[in-house]
Amino acid sequence: MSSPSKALPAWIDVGLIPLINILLAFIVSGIVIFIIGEDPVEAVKIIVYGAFGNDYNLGYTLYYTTNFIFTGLAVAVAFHASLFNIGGEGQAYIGGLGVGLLCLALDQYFPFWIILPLAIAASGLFGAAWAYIPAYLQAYRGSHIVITTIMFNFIAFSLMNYLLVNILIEPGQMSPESRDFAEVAHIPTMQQAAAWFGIEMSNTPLNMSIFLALLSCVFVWLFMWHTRWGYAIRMLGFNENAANYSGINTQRLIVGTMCLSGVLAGFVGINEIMGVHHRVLLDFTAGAGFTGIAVALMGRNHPVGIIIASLLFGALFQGGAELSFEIPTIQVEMVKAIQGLVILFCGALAYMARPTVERIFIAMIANKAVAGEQANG
Amino acid sequence: MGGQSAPPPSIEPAIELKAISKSFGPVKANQNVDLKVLPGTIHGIIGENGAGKSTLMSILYGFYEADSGEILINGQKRKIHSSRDAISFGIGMVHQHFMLVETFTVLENVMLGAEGAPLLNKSSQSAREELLKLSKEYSLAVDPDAMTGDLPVGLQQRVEILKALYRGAEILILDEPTGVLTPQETDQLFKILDILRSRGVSIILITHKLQEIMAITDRVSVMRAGTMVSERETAETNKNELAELMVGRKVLLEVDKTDANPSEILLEAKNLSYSEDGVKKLDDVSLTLKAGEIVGIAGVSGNGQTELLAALSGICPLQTGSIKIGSVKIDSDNPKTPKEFRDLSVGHVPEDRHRMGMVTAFNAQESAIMGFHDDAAYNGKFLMDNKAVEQHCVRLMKDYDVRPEDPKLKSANFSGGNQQKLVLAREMDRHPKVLLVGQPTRGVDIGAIEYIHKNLIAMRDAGSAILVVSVELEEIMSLSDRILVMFEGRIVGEVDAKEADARQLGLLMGNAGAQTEAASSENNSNNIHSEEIPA
Amino acid sequence: EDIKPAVVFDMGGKFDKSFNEGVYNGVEKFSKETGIKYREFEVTNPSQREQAIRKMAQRGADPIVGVGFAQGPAIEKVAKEYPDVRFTIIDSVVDLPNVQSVVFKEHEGSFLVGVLAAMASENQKVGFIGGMDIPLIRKFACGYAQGAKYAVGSAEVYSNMTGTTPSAWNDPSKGSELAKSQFDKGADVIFAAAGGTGIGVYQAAKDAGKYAIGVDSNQNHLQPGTMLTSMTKGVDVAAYNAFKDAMDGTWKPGLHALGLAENGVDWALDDNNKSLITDAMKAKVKEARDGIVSGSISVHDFTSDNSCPAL
Amino acid sequence: MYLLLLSTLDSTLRVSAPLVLCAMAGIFSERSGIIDISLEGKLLGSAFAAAVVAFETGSAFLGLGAAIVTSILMGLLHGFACITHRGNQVVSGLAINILASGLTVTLGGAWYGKGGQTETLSGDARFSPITFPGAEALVDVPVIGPLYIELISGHNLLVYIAFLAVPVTWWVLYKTRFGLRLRAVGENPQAVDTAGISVTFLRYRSVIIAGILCGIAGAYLSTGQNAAFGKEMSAGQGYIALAAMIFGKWKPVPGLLACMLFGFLDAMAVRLQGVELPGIGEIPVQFMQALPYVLTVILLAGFIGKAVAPKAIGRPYVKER
Ligand SMILES: Nc1ncnc2c1ncn2[C@@H]1O[C@H](COP(=O)(O)OP(=O)(O)OP(=O)(O)O)[C@@H](O)[C@H]1O
Ligand SMILES: Nc1ncnc2c1ncn2[C@@H]1O[C@H](COP(=O)(O)OP(=O)(O)OP(=O)(O)O)[C@@H](O)[C@H]1O
Ligand SMILES: [Mg+2]
Ligand SMILES: [Mg+2]
Repeated sequence: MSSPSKALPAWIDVGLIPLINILLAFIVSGIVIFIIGEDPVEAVKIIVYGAFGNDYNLGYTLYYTTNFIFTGLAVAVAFHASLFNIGGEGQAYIGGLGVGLLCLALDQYFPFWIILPLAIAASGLFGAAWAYIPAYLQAYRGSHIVITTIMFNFIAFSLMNYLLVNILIEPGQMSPESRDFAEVAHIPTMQQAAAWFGIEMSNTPLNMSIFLALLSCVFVWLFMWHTRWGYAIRMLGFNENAANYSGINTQRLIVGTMCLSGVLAGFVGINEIMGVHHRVLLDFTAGAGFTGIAVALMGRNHPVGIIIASLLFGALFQGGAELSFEIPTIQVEMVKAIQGLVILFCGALAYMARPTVERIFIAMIANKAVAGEQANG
Repeated sequence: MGGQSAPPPSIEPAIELKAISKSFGPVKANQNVDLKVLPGTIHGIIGENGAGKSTLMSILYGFYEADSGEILINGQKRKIHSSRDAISFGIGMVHQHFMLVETFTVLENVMLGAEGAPLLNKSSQSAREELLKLSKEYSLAVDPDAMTGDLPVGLQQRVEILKALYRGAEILILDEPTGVLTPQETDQLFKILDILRSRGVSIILITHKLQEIMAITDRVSVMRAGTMVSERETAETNKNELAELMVGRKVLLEVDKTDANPSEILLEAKNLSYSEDGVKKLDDVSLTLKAGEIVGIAGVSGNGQTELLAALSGICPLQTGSIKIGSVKIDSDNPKTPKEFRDLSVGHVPEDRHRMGMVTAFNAQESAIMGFHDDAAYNGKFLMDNKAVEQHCVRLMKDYDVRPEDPKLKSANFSGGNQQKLVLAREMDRHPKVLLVGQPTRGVDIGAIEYIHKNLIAMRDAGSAILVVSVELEEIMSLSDRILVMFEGRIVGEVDAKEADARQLGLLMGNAGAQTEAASSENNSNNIHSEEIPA
Repeated sequence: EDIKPAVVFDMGGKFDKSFNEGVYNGVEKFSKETGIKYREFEVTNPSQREQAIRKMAQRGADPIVGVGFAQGPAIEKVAKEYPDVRFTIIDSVVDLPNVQSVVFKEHEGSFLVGVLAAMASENQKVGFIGGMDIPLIRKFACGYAQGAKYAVGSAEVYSNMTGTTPSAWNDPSKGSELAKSQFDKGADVIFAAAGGTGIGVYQAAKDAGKYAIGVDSNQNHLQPGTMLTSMTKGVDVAAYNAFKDAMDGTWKPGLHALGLAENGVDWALDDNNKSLITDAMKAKVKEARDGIVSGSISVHDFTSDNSCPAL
Repeated sequence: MYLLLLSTLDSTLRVSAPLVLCAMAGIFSERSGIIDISLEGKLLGSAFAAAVVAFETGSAFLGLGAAIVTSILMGLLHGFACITHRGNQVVSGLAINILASGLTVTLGGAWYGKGGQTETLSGDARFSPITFPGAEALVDVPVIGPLYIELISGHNLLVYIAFLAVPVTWWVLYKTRFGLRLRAVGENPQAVDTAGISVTFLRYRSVIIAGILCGIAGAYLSTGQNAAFGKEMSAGQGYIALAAMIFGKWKPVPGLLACMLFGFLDAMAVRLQGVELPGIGEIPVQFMQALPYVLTVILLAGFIGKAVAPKAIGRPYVKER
């Protein structure tokens, strides 16, 4: 063991170091909480219990997780083609519009099993449509996708605002919201689904959409690493010249990849509109599209990583809400700051602890070796 | 040149490396390497790809830090933590992969890090003067205001040398400097090195070309697998001995081939022209490739070879002219994609393996199916058959001696020679009717060169038409049956390989009499146009 | 009676310079007076509304005040699950036996400040700046325009909306630009119903030496001297009363529509603006008020038919 | 009509001033290879610091100083994560934005009890408009008079600093040694390293400069354009500045023009709200609000060529490959 090995055992890299990072984040947050005169240990307990403590809390955590998986996958897919899709928010918003329009149009006439696949298609299609224009402009006109997707987020908000206030609003209503969908256009909640199997569960927004999210993960994994299209996307992302050389139509691929990204973001609409709210409303995305960027990057653009990162963010959202509920002096903004710290330590400073851990690890191994030699000698 | 008698050993070495070791993770790139370079001499270092030459030089230049060992400069023990330290000790280095900012002008690149004053105005003025002076002194003409990225590699390398000269280096390290140069340029570089040597500059030269070692160095060290295996006085050794020391076995230095017997025409290009941003890159190029022959394209890099390969492989769409492959005619009205070219049995080994030939972030098996990833052999209905891909890659690695034989290893982690073999394997394994090969052996050690040449000839003998583009005149001459010379996008001459000699080709490449430097600078269309040179 | 009151603020938070803040002021006042602590929660995304309200109910809170029209559906759902808990919803109507719905006739209050604006205007041009184009804000705008035209027949009313994203309610810079653009068109009194964005409007008025009108609570103190008045909406009183009545046992479910007659909406007069309000203005606004209360002036409510004849 | 144009342009200057500062900040950071999504957070954080210090000390200049220091510290945090620890630059930027948005309101709430809103500034605690000499005299001169009074004169100091930042940025970038190295390190850090220059130190200096510029922009928001800090008052301007910077191809002057274009479209959209078009009638307000974004997309697609980012952007510099 003379050479300092750069390769640490996997359990350290994917287990111990992230754990240290979370711990660091909580220590710093704890200091802040301590300063305002609350008990940091108590606060952490509340966050953890609030996120995972019982089926009710877990339900909310997983409900957020569902959204983040969708948007995280959306960002990741685009990233593999080295496209930075900041437009997840707008695509999710418009995806929800698609679901809403479809449900409003069909919920009087068709049963659930017809509406559901159509709604999934609608959410994807609308999300893809919203990604299509920036993608087209990037591929054929060289417009930078970061700008166009930022712009399309704003345009999505304006469009939705217009439609809700002027067209979709239920007459005589104060809220700019559509009418409620009929029961047939509701995705069963996890509570209902569990009841089919005789399991009792709390009522939370968690619904069957989470399976769509998990399916999407499997799909993205298969697609990116086990199909020729995914192969082409990754090649395009790594090296555009090589993609050209390989006979890939890069322009079409850019458009295709962004559309797939839009489809995934659009699925947020399924979870939110058909799964939870059962009507079209303002701001239902609540920043999930932006959170997806952090989720994708922290999950290293891999579905497994994205599931883990989504769970972390879901837990932060839910546990954070519980924290501000249980300890009134900790306001939502304080929770937000804690979320920022966790992202900082677990995401941006993810490699900070590594050299130290590495040193300790190597020293330990060296000690063992010395000890072994002494024992032998 | 060369052969300058070495100073007596009592003189303090300009550089002395003692027991240098450096590991990258499990890889021991350098192990207890010793090296002495006497002042005012040129010291050659040779070794296979991955032997550790660049690593050693990077340590000397402060780019990496050695795990252990000592560096003495002019007898003084020195710690070199960064390139800054190295520069302050008078060391200059021309890196194997150029350290140039492509969006900068030549002047800016030369100045970078040696600007003098905080404001550019003054310093760029004096730098410009200094640069012009240096250019004159060493006949290294280059336009200080040219955008570096637009320059052909040969000129980019001049910039690298000028950078080192500008800093007044006392010790100059050149890592494979001649890989991209024409014989004329190489001669010129060696003239410069000669002048520098006579001024007392100590030079370390890394190269894979043994004739260069023989031509210019005073001493030569041989590295193998991270260690220094032997050292020779250049005058007292020969190419064959060096090759053997390097590879550890006998190497055939000459290409061994029979006469070609070309048969039917497989590819015919007529009047190809191509311009980009108003600059004519290809100018009315016509050529034919016949089954069973190797056609070589000689020329200073940047004279349209890249575009020719791109046009013949479908990467850049045809603007004017046509290509006929078998019975299929391709022109701007009937364009074909690179994929369709491949389907017409055209294989293509690009000039730059990192830019185009492979994806360094892919593992070997992924790089091994580039361009063929749509093939039914690797795909199910939806999913890719990764097992089949892996088996394919393993077979390629076996058949073409790619080492290490690990299909999961990242492409970037193969040495240049093995990367090249992998790309060649991918393209040759399909037995294309037409094979386009750009720079088949750039940066590749002699063992691998031997292997690659053997395979190309075997393919020719099996009835393929092969087009080889290389800046390596020797390679072109020994490999080809017919040689075309390109200059400024045109084919300016055709020579039978058996009758070709380096001087004559060199003249053609520089467009008969026109100075090479003039030739490589853009837009000098009032040169003498010699369409046909009498043999 | 021992009560465990709770309040759930909506997105925008309890310091939104708008109705959430009004509710906050009301419940704070209650808490100070009685020493009774209340539970609170600020929702940050739509699905938390139901979660928070239910959680309050689970923890035995009673009464529970929900703020804003967006909480209507959530209250409706949870109120059914907890029929013994008393709920008060502000700005929306939920028809359940354990829900008290408090709505305001914002158009009436806006009418009065419209009257004042038109009379204070030298150019007979007045402006309105809303946060987002939603029915509630249009209701403000429409009442305001009617008031302005009632006072000065030839008055022109400019109306602008800030944006369509959530930041439309927190964008003072944009508010200030909108105000300046209306000043450029000749407006010299601007009524802002735009949450935190309004702060920028008031500042711009101050900087330009023009008048601005506050909203929801009495904001006259923010820029004394250039705040012409504020259109107060008694959310603070409503929230206060919800708690107080529950404590006293006088809490009643059902619809409470608070207009001028009920003192639910009004215009603010205090030391900060008394020098700006002339007697003629006072008289005219009193006339309008009396007319509305008596029914002789009917102020069109935008939300009744989603249209505004005056704008 | 002329006056309307003037007022639109006037508004353009005010609106684009913080964008320009942030865009120049972005240029410094990104030309050195560090993606700077944290413009938004720095803007917000420094606006808060400026408002607090200006209120407590009564001096706008001390507020400005505090804003700059705060913003630099945030930049250093970004640098610590991305340069020293090779963290993901986008994640770090997002984290800083979220942190800023949470901390400003938390601290503001703790100190002033108004949920992040700070006390209103007046007098010297605020940067007030500067009237240029001769403005009075030109009042009656047609065309030039209004132009001078409305457009040129009468802005606060920070607006002038913002527009001065552009030539200064240009000068630093293209006319100084530091600028040369900075541009080089964003393209090819290895070349810089082998030229004997520290990549790390160079990048740190760039994020510090970005911090200074963002700090000025933040101070402008809370002590110039407005007279207090309000929660989330940056309202996405950092992202718009980022877009403008890319629009301007990471170059100062095109960046300036892009910011002014945004500002102009915004000012125009504000003035077009509620305008009736003959034949069509009143355009929905949402359409007008989306107009700047729609036009930007159209302009981008129609006239602006491909923007090529600095080559090494987003990639932490690792010597040993
Ligand atoms: N950055 C690096 N990271 C990890 N390993 C490296 C790195 N650079 C070099 N190595 C290891 O060091 C060995 C020596 O590499 P080096 O680049 O010095 O070879 P070389 O002799 O210059 O080869 P070539 O002739 O191809 O230029 C390699 O075989 C490799 O295993
Ligand atoms: N990240 C890495 N990890 C391990 N080994 C590496 C790594 N990068 C490079 N190497 C090794 O370094 C050696 C030299 O690599 P390098 O890319 O310099 O080859 P090269 O022959 O110089 O290539 P070329 O000249 O064609 O660019 C190779 O043997 C390769 O296996
Ligand atoms: Mg090398
Ligand atoms: Mg090499």
